Amino acid sequence: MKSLIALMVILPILCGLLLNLLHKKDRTIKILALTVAIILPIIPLIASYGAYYFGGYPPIAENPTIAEYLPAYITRSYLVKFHPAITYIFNSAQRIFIFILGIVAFLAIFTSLNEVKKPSGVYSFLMFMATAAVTAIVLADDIFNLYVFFEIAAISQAGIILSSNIKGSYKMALRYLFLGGVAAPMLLLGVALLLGAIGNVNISDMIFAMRNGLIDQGNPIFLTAAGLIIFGWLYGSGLPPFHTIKSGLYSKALPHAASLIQAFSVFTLVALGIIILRLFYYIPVVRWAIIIFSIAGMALGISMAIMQTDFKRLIGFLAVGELGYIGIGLGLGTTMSITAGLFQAVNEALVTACLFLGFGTILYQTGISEIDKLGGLLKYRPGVAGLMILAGFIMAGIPPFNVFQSKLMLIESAISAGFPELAIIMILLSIVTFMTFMKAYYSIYLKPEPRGLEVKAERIPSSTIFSMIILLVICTILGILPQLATSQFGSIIHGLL
Amino acid sequence: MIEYLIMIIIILGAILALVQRDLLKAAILTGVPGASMAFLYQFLLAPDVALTQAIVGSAIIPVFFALAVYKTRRMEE
Amino acid sequence: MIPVQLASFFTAAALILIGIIGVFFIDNLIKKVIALSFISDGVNLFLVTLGYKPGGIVYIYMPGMSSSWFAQNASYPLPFALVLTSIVIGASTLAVMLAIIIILYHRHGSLSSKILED
Amino acid sequence: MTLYDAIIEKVREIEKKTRMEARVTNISVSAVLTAELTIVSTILLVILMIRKLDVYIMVLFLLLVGFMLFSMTPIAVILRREQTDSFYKMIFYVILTFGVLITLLYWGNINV
Repeated sequence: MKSLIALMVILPILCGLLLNLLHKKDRTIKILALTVAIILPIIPLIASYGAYYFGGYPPIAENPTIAEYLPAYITRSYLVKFHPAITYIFNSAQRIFIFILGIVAFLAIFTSLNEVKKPSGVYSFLMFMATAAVTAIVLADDIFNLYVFFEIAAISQAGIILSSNIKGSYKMALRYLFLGGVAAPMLLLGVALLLGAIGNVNISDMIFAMRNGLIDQGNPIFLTAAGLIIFGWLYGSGLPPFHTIKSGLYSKALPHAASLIQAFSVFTLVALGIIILRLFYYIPVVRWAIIIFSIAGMALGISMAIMQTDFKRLIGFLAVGELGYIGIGLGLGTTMSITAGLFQAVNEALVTACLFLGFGTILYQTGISEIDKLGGLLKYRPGVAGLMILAGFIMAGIPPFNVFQSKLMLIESAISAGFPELAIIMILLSIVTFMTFMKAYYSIYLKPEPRGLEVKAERIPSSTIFSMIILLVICTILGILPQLATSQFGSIIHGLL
Repeated sequence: MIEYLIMIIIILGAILALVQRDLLKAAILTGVPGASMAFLYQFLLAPDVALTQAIVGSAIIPVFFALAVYKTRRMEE
Repeated sequence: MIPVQLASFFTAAALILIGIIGVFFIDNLIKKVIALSFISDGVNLFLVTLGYKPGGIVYIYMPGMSSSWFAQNASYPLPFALVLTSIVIGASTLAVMLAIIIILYHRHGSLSSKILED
Repeated sequence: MTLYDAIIEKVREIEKKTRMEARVTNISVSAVLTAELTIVSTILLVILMIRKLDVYIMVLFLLLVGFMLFSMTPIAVILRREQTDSFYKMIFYVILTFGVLITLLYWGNINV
């Protein structure tokens, strides 16, 4: 069942291409898109763990027929362990990430099919494409392949923004591409420096060479490469100085697309962050840099969020700010903190998706996004308002939900790692997150209705409500049984420390 | 010897392309570093990259820019 | 005279610097994109220079070469394979950016980066 | 007039100046105040982490930055003015961060 690993990337790309071939057969397209979207989270559940070699070239050590013909000075050297093919590694941690990404992608595509009039356009194609790219980023064990899909994800995200038809979306996409034009070559430069120092692009081989004394670990090239790759990581995940562009990106996307794009940011952050940690764990400055940027992201994102008057922008900044928790978990570098950070990533992707969908319903009802002009919406759909406040509670970390569990783990691990200040910062910022959410919630739902506010659509598409309920149910399950997720991260951390 | 000359042409071409006020000239001048870089790749023992770069860098990218200039305006305001 | 490889590294660094300075200081959007293309060109040149072997041969195995001699003298082809992909990605990103710029020009009637300010 | 009143007064003044079009409500003032306190306390707490290097440097930094923060209030409004959708500001901070990151990591020691 190893070929299922490649299928996780290939299937969404194929489906995206096929959707546009079937133009004008809307019913068929909807059925096809939904089927593939349902299959996306199912594949990682049934695929077996292991490594997939593209082109079928395993390392020589695993391939005795080739090894026979090679001279002894090769078969006795380290070369036999190196990976000649592009390698994808699929393990328990990757399984849960791709499962969650698949769930969010399925719900986003399901919601969009009901709201977007023409299902065959570029829109769903780009959503499938970006999903495939981020899946490949999570799976790839090859740093150049990662760069390629990093670029594809950036272009597809810009494309999703372009096709949203919101005022100002073209400008925002252009800004995003410009900044990407600076940041992505720097990531490639970091890859090039690593390639020059080690002579290989496979991450496992690089680590093997660095740990076993084949390469001098103290070479300052590694520090510069780490800096460049961290710069690319900041762009992909939207930590400062890229937090303004990322929050702008969320605010210019349609609600379901925003919920998908934030999942892309979360999983890019996790996948690249783990690769940075695997390669440069022995350099303490790198972990310090990760922590400093994460704190900056949290403080700037959340304090900017509370000052916003546009709720789309508010939730965008909040989503960026919450990413900092994951970064702190990764940067602390203990087993417990990394587990907590990865668990927080899973929770974050789920609950922020739910919040984006929920705030989308307000836009659907009124078409207004300034919170000053809104108010008193509670009486129209009290059920949705209840779901929204539940999502807000989950995001702020109220027990017994999943974010409470992961934030508690993060705080505990910060204290046991000897950084009580970090624990205080995290508690403080959770409180401000809650306050930000309550401010928006009060102004939208509870404040007396301002004069002249007209509610265009009383009905909310049931697909949105269905998606929100599914996300909240998964959040609750993970909150009651956190070991469902936390027990999965052992494999990735074991190879790390 | 000719390698050094090509490197100087690349840098000068890049600077020249960026200081032009006429956008069409700037678009055409991007082809100079692109084509010189194809030659440089040949000297750096990468003939296959040189082929790709010769097509993309000296033909396709300048044409992209020229088309963009044609669809917008020729002089910088 | 400095060796070719070093001079080539300096050229790559100069291209990247020119690109970054251009993106930052140039007002015109199309010229900003030109500057971005120089950044990615510089990185590509850096990668190709990594694979270069002074006094070496092209990495094509001809009959009659002994394999150990070939292994010691051929340039390193892995960076070249990466550059091929990178060139194509750079060109496609460029095309998307130029398309957006054309649309923005038709909406705002200007190519100045002031339209990206609000 | 207490320090609290002084800060509130200043926040209101600057809020009025920066948001001419929108009303200055209690919610917006309290939001700016919260952001202000969040940022100041986060910066001070981050400085506490320097104690891992040297305690005396930390105290020096704490005094210096603490004084600077109090003289610069309200810092949240300045931050909001800097973090807009302006492309010029975005690319300025991106290149600034890039320069700082590379400088620190290039001249940094591998075994700090």
